[in-house]
Amino acid sequence: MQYYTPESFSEASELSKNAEGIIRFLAGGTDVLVQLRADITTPDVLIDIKKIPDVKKIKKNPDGSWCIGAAVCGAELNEHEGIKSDWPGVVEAVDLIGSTQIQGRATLVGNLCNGSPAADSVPALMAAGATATVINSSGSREVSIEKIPHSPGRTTLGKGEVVSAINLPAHKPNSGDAYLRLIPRTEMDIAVVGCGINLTLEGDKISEARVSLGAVTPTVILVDAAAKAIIGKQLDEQTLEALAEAARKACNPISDRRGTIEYRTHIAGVLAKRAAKIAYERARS
Amino acid sequence: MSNIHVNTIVNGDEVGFLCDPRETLLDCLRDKLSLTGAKEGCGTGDCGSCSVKLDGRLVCSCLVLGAEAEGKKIETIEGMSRDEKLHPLQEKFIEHAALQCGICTPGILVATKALLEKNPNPSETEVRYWLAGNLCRCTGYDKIIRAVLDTAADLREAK
Amino acid sequence: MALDDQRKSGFKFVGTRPNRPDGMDKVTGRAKFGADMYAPGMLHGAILRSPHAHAKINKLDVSRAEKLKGVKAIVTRADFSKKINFTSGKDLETWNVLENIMAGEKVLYDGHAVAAVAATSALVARDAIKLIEVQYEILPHVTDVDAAMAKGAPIVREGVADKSVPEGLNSNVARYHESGHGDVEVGFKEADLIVEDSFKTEATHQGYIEPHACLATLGNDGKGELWCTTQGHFYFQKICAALLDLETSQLRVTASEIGGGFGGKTTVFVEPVALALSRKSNRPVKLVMSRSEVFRATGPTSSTSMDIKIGMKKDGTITAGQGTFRLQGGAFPGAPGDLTAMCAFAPYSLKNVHQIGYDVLTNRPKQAAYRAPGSPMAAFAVESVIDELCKKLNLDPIEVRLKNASRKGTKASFGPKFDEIGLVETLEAAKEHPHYSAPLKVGQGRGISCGFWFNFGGETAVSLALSEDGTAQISVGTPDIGGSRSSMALMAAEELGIPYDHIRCTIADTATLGYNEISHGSRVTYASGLATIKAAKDAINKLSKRAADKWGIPKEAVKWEDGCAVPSGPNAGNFQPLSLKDLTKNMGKTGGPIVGHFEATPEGAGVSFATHIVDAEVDPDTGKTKILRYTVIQDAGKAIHPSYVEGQYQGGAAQGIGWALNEEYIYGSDGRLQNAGFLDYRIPLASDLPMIDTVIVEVPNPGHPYGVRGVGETSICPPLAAIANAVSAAAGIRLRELPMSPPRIVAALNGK
Amino acid sequence: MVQVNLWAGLRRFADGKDTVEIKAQNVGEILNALENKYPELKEIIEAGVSVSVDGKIIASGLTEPVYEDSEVFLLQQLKGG
Repeated sequence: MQYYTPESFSEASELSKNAEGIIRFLAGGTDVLVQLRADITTPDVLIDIKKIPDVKKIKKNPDGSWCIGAAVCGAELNEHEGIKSDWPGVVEAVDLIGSTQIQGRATLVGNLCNGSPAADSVPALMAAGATATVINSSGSREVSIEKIPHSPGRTTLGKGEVVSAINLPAHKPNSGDAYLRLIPRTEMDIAVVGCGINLTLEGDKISEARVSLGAVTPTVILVDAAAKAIIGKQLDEQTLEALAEAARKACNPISDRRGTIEYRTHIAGVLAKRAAKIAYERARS
Repeated sequence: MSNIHVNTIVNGDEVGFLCDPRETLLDCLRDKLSLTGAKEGCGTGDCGSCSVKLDGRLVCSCLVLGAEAEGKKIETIEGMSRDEKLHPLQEKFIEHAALQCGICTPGILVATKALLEKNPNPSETEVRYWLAGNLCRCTGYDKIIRAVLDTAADLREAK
Repeated sequence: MALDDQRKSGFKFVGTRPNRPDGMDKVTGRAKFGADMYAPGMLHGAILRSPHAHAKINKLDVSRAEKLKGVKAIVTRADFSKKINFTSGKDLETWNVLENIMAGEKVLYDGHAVAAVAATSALVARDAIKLIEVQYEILPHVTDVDAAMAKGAPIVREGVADKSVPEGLNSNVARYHESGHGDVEVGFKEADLIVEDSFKTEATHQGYIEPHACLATLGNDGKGELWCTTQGHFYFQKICAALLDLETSQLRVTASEIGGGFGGKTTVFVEPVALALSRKSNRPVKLVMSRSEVFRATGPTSSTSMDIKIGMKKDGTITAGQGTFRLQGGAFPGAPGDLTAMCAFAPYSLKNVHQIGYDVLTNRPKQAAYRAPGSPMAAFAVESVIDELCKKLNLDPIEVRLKNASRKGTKASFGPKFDEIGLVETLEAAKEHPHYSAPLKVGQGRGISCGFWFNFGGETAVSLALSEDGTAQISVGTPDIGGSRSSMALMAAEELGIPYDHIRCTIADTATLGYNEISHGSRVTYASGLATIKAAKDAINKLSKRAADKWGIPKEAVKWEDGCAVPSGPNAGNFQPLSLKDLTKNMGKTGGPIVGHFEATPEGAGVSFATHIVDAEVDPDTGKTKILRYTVIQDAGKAIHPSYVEGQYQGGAAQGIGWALNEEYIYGSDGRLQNAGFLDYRIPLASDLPMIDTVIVEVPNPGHPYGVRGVGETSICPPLAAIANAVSAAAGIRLRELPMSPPRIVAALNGK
Repeated sequence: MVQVNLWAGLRRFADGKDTVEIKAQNVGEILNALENKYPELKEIIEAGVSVSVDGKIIASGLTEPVYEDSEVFLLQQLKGG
């Protein structure tokens, strides 16, 4: 294994473009190192991006949107009052990843690029309408989060492409987001199901909504039908049931050591309802 | 690839070592610097017994590469008491019988020290969630939580 | 019959809570555990393990691995004793251990060791095992106990069944146990209500945080040194010597600090392999398991399938109890089906009781002891049925248990009459405890359960040497898992009459003491404690002799009081008391060093009982259970160091909570373990648990000088049932399968 | 003579009896006598058994005394965790 510490993203991109074999970028390392130690994946080339300037920065743009550097760890997000108040659902989702120790390392970009269908922050980012800044040899572009996951453990990023930051849109008035996941214990588990919801109100009716689900399909997905089920409605019992129904319909899970098909499908509905209530309350306050 | 030369500061001392790029910080602390207080219980960041502070952040040293330590400041259990006197947490853990086998103890002490530095007045629930990544199989956590809360109260009073 | 000189009161040190002697080392990171030892020129080992549940090894080629730079030795089964043959009877177990640490012709489970490498670094060793080529011929496998007993099941190994197994069972049944008394059919006829039900529990792992680790040095002169994490280094010495054709006395084994065992470190896994690698490379070899190796290849518990039938009268009298307990113990005999059967009904005084236990082979790792092996599962099944009977007959669960409770003189379900026991006292304490009458909210439920364990004595040797300055050092041979050095020092202080701090207790290596049985069966505070007391008395005897000589009076005229030799009465003469220090100061000149000894096999461990109360809340939408409140009430006989007794109670309860709710071995249809890590093998976290309250009941054990009963194991017997009863009350359905994970609870609720 | 109680699973090796009368003064003599009287029990006893004498469970010791009126049970070998 070769270990590199490039000083710019273009250098990182060049390194990965020209490298042979298995290439991994190292940010927080909480997935890369686990896979290395467990002999699941031993990269031939490991590119540590943490020496690149500004990778640890959280920046608020003049329009109120946010840019989160690729190496910002969970604890740093959780300590950031501004982003927490704009996007509480996203920050809570990040905070759910692993322990205090993992929070000292794990990053949004890593969680996204690991390609796990059960990644906690990804449904929240998708619901929030976030984008990733992707850098390759021809420059940089913004890609919506829902375009990044490809299949379990794989992303749509090509060789020589590296994510430098995550961008969250400006917080709209009368809107709120939430993320919930189900795990058997209180902490430390991988989501059996995850659900992110972001909604905007006009009066007490929902005018805009984005609903996403994790761990119930091969990648995290945005569920348009679930959003439609609540748009134009108040969040009454009937609407919640319709939301749950739409969420369950979108499920195509597997049975494994973390949950059965029936259980995951059932829980998707339960979490969609609970997350919607939290997001709704946040939008009202 | 050949070994990487790493210079770092551990518990205030400048140290250097050579490591394979695949070796973790935990491997390096234990095998190259003879600091065996951090333990490998899982190697996957699930048990917390290798907890150390890296530039002020609590991390699992099994999920950090040795090479990443270049130019960093690392604090381990060996640096918790710098002179004859134990850290109040160490004293209280002994007094409360908050350890049985003791394998998780260094990690839990490093983690709880980090907690009290950040939050001098944690609730029982806050202590429990802060320590969710530090597995203990012997105690049922009861006496550990009591020792931490008791230390926190003493430290607040001393201020 | 109580020991003539049993002491019940007036303790000065016993019952206090001093700091443990190893505390400083353990809070500073200085304590040396299995993986913390290094030797000059040391190599690192790694073990290649089977990915298959059951397969024949057709070819094993290590030549490519041998050529890798830095590889110094490779061992396979051929490098172990050839004198150990597959046979029946008591020699079979040695063969089983050998076959388990290194496969012979077949691999029998996912994780079974096939070959091992020693190399100049851990990374090189791990790289090297990937270069070993193994050709497997895959065989049909079975991992479920009921499937393994069914007709046509794949047979794990022919010829394992011992004489106890009746005709007509397939070859996976290795042992059979049947016991009881009275006539259960008559008893069932007397019942007003009979409940009959079936239960299953999954295998759980002891889950000690420290993986198995050792550092071995062995030359071709047959002399060796082994440093390892173990519950019993004397047993490790004996078995390693046998597996490597060494003379036992030529191998010195030193026990490291042990990072948890719970029964799982009572047997060898990596130690003989490291010794074989060391002999072949002529260098010290360190071998440390990874966490996934611990899960795949070391001892989980048995999984079980159980049928229970209990009859009860309207007034709560149990008229008959019957149980069938099928335990799989992996690919080797040894599952404690017999102990499960014997413990099942032990808390109750029954006129009619009948129990059957099976020990069944499957393609899983060889089960190892785990805290009261077999008993928690039995309690889960039996106490669930009793709970159901109480509910249906509208009876208070504690009153019913009190009505039927075993007492002194009760004929136990496993045969003999009980001596002094404390079950009734734990039930009375439970009834009086504020927890039992605290109000519950909607969606919450309360469960109670009793539990029983035998406890154990075993070979024990202790020596207690006095120093010239009047201090004492105790050498014991039982590794300290939970603070036992502290208890030993307290008992010695009590006898000698010198302060606790003046005594140091050390776990001696195998060259220092006679054979000591493993630290298991909750035996340490009982047996090593008894041995420490007797060794101290032996030393006092010798001290008294020195005083008598000095005073010129017979030894019988000297008694030991408060740390001093004094004349036994006015007739003995008028002499100033001589303190221990006065007598040791010149001991070299008055007859030489003074050392007290005890070497024997104490028999009289004294069984123990517990009653647990637990409140649980179930989220009916998600099936998640929260433990709200937990109280452990257990008979300790006499608590030497109450903090560490409480620690055992709390630890056992916590492990029981994990077993009940989330811990399980999950096998795929390919026979591979799906959750070999702490991520998906879910042991309780700090955030999962409430404080665990404890009540120490003390009904002295007649077989110990101070009345000590072992406390380590009984605490894990009641939780599975107590939690199942609480969950059933909260959710309104009976849970019959462990763990009661959220998907299982939701499925049960949907099937309501 | 000492009355020795067998567990039910052993009856078929002892002519269907669940108690056996044996002349013995200690645990070892009981086990020897049982093996001599019922050779089929040998394998079971050799694999390891415990004995209870008047409610006291003797896990392994052969020298523990027994008396004419002692209550004696043969038990499966005990072990722990």
